[in-house]
Amino acid sequence: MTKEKIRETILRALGQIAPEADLAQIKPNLRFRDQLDIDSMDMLNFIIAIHKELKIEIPEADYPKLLTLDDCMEYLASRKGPEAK
Amino acid sequence: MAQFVMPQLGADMSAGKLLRWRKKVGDRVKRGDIIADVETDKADIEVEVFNAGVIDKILVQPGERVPVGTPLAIISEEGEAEKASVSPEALAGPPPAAPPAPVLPPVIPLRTVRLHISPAARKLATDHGIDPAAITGSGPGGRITLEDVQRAVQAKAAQPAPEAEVDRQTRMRQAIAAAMARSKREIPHYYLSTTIDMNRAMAWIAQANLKRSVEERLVYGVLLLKAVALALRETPELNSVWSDGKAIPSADVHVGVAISLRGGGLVAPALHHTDRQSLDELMKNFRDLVQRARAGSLRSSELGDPTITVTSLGEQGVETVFGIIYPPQVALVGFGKLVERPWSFEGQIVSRPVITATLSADHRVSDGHRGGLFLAAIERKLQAPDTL
Amino acid sequence: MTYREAVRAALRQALRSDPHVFLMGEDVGRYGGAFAVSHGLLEEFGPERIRDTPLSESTFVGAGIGAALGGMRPIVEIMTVNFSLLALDQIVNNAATLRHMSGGQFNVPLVVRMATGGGRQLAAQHSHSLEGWYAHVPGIKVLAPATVPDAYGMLLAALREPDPVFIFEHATLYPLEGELKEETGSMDITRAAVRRQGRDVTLITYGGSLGKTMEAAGRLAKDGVEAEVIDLRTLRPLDTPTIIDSVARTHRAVVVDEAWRTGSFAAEISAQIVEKAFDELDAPVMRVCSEEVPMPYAKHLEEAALPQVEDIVGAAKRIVS
Amino acid sequence: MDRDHGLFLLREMLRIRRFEEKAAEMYSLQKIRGFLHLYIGEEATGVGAMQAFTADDAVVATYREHGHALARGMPAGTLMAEMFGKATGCSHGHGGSMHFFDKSRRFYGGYAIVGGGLPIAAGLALADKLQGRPAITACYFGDGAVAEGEFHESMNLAALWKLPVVFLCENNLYAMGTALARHQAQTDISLKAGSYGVASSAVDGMDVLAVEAAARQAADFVRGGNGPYLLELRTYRFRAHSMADPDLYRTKQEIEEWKKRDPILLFQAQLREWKLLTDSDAARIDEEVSAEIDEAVRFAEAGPWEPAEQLLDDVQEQGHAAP
Repeated sequence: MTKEKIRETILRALGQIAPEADLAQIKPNLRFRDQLDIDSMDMLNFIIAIHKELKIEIPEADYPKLLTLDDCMEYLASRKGPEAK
Repeated sequence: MAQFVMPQLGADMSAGKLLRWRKKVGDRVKRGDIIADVETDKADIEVEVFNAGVIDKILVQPGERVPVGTPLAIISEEGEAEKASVSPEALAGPPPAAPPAPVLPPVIPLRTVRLHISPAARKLATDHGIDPAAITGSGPGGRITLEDVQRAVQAKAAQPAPEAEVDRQTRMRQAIAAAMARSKREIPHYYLSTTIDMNRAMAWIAQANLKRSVEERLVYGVLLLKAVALALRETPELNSVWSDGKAIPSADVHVGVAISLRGGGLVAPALHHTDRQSLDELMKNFRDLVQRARAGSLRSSELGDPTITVTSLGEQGVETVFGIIYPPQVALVGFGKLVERPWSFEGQIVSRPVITATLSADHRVSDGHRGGLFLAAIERKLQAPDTL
Repeated sequence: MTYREAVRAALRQALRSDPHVFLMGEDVGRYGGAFAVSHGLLEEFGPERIRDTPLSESTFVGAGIGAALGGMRPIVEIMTVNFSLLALDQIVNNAATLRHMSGGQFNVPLVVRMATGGGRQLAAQHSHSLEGWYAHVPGIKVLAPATVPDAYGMLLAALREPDPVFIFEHATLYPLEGELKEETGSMDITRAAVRRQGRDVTLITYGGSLGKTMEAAGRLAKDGVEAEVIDLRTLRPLDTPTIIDSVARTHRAVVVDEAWRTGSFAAEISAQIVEKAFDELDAPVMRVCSEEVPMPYAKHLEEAALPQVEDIVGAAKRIVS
Repeated sequence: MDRDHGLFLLREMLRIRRFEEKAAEMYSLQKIRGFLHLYIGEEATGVGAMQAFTADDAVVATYREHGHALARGMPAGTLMAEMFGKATGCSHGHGGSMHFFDKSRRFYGGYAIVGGGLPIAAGLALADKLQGRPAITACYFGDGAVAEGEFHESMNLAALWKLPVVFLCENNLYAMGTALARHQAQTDISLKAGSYGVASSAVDGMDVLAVEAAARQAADFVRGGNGPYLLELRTYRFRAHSMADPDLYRTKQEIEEWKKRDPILLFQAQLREWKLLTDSDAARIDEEVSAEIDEAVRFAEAGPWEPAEQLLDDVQEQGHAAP
């Protein structure tokens, strides 16, 4: 899976929980919560969406690794393994 | 060949019971002969035959009750061959339909809260896109009258025409303003607060979530909701609606959950029968409710009938909430941020996750003593998370 | 001219212009009518056309039906509405049904007049207002003229109807004075009349309660409440559009009816408003009716039982905020 | 005795008998619904009395009026169609068995409230009298009606105003299931007329010639301007009151006794005795009558239903009626 694919997946999931947000403006190193006015329930829905799209289990302990776009990319790339270049 | 059918013997007869045959197979009958006795709801009646011939076949035996029109016997006409080619069924046509099984009416749950508004006022408000809940009624018993809505229409007209989105937000702001102003004007609030050790609850949830897939995992918020719902059973007066000068206890517990909307504003839709849902159901419904609230697709019943409201502002970092009751409810529970604090436990100072729960309650309906018992019950429930 | 004289003038007019018209009833001839309505008619038209009947309400109403079937134009007077109950079989089972039951072959051009209502200390067998019962029955028309011109013109109109018409004359109206213009003739009996215009509340009434209702409207005006007053005139067929039009403007309605409240014609009006103008209502429809008691004799008790001006004012004020 | 008239009377009675038998059959098959009251046994009263009235006279009947309607000349087909509920029925299917009407024959209808037709007959007679017409009114009713106030009121009013009505009381001895002696202290109905100043007599209602003669006498009296006349026709119904009646209130033996005086059999025997009826006459009449009744059923069967959209059309005159 390419980095681009992962990025698309993340943005699509964000779009579902915050449909009014301008995703092009998202800064990769800032927390979603601070940019998009989302709360823990939204975050939960975001993680569930990622889980469904990429078919990976995300343990609760790993939730803190999914707070920014950069963190997400890194975490998911590691989880999806060698395909990600 | 002719059929002899169960005759209609009165305007209200739908079926009859054959009591006895006066004739047997092979007997010759003529028009007007009494052929059988039939019992109706009213009486036993001798029935006559309208065809001449020989009784070929008897289709219904004494003691049987059959609908009017059912063939009882076949009579072959004089000289007719005995071996009739037409079956009795073909002659009879389709049998009369059996009476339908009784259908039980669906059970329709009662709505516990209803806006007091005249039909004309409701229509005018709808025509002008005004939320009637945001209007204070001046009529008898607080009924919103046409005049009240006309005033609201004028007030709205006086404002510059806003963009659609701004309009929605303005309306919501107005609704919140009206409800909160009314609450502060009419309801004598009292406030209680307690800090709850969440150690066991959080440990239980972490354990429980280990076995759960992503979609099934619980958040501690549902434990708080369930604890509140169960505690209400012990102090039902807090689960009431104020109407016409008195509190009317609600039969069901529908906890309203305050949900802030992106871009501002607030709704508090109900999680129906909160006390009767399992944690898993509650989690699923809670998540669904938040999503739908933010998508603007709530059902009117969810908005109309909460019996108490729970608000949690912990995400914003506050520790204690002093809430305003949403009329006609009589209580509101607030939760602050889950924080690590030094805690005395069995004589030791330890670090524990704790949360501050507050109660805002209507003093017309309950007193501080009962409110205190209610908060204590919430705490007790949270210390036994496996029983929630 | 009085209401009584207006009815008499209409009878005289009808008897003069149509040889098929005749009047029959108890004491309509030599006595001159229990309420003196037919006074003098026997002398002018003779006993064949002004017929005193035995006290056989069922049979002289039935004979009226038969005579109507046979080509005559009978007017039957029943002394009071309470007595008309003896003729209910003929009215409900025959007069109202014959056109339909015969597949449209026969019609019954019959006019029946009777006195109705209380207020004269005649107690529990002469004072009730049962016209609402008659208005329940399809196949007949029910009129309740409340003014001198209506007493005249509605009777003449009734005599042009091909089907049975029942006219209820509130007995307190007979001495009522009013003006009958020279040109008054047969008039429209399908429309209610707006007797006073107003914007705050609609008062709906008919017959003997019109006077009280007008007085109540006057008092309300002094307190700044502008009431519209509708005189129904005809209970069946009911002019619903006039009622609905008014309620759509005032958003409030009070029905004033001297009959008992339960199962009353006032209930029918109220239901019509709720069915057809629900979204126009800004307050519940109120009813001012008689108390649920047989009419008492003593004056103060009878007054307490009947709707009074204060009751109408009170009901209107309760719903006008 | 004129042969043609004799055969006519026989045929008229037989028409009623066969019509009623067919009606019972159609009822058992649910082609006819509601109430059905049969006239079998009483044919001589309907047919005999009707001979005294002209086409200009008016007729008022009861809910057991099939015989009156047939004797008045109403076509059997329109009567059967009425009971089938068809638009081609004599009352467009609005009335059914109990409410036959025919304006063209001055047949003012079957009335199903016992005694309800008497005041109307008085009114019809009053209308004829006031308009100076020579017509009179025939008013059929049963022994049950004698207990109603309207009987007494109407006797009085008709006598008081000298109204041209022949009151024809078909006394079949039972008001539904209540025997005459169980509801009347004075069981001689013709005697009641005396107290109202109404002329009266009674006649054997199983003898069609006697009924005809008595009715002609009564009608002549009334036509003479002498006021009303009450003729009591003593008869018996062979069938139960209605199709739902188990006939518990009278004995089989009583019914069998009366059946020996079947008006049709009695009259046939008399005609044969007078050599006015041959076997071939009897067979021919029976055949013709049966064919007429079969044709009536075909007519009823073929008739259309009145469209339900016309439900309210005959409540009041259109244009005058508001809903």
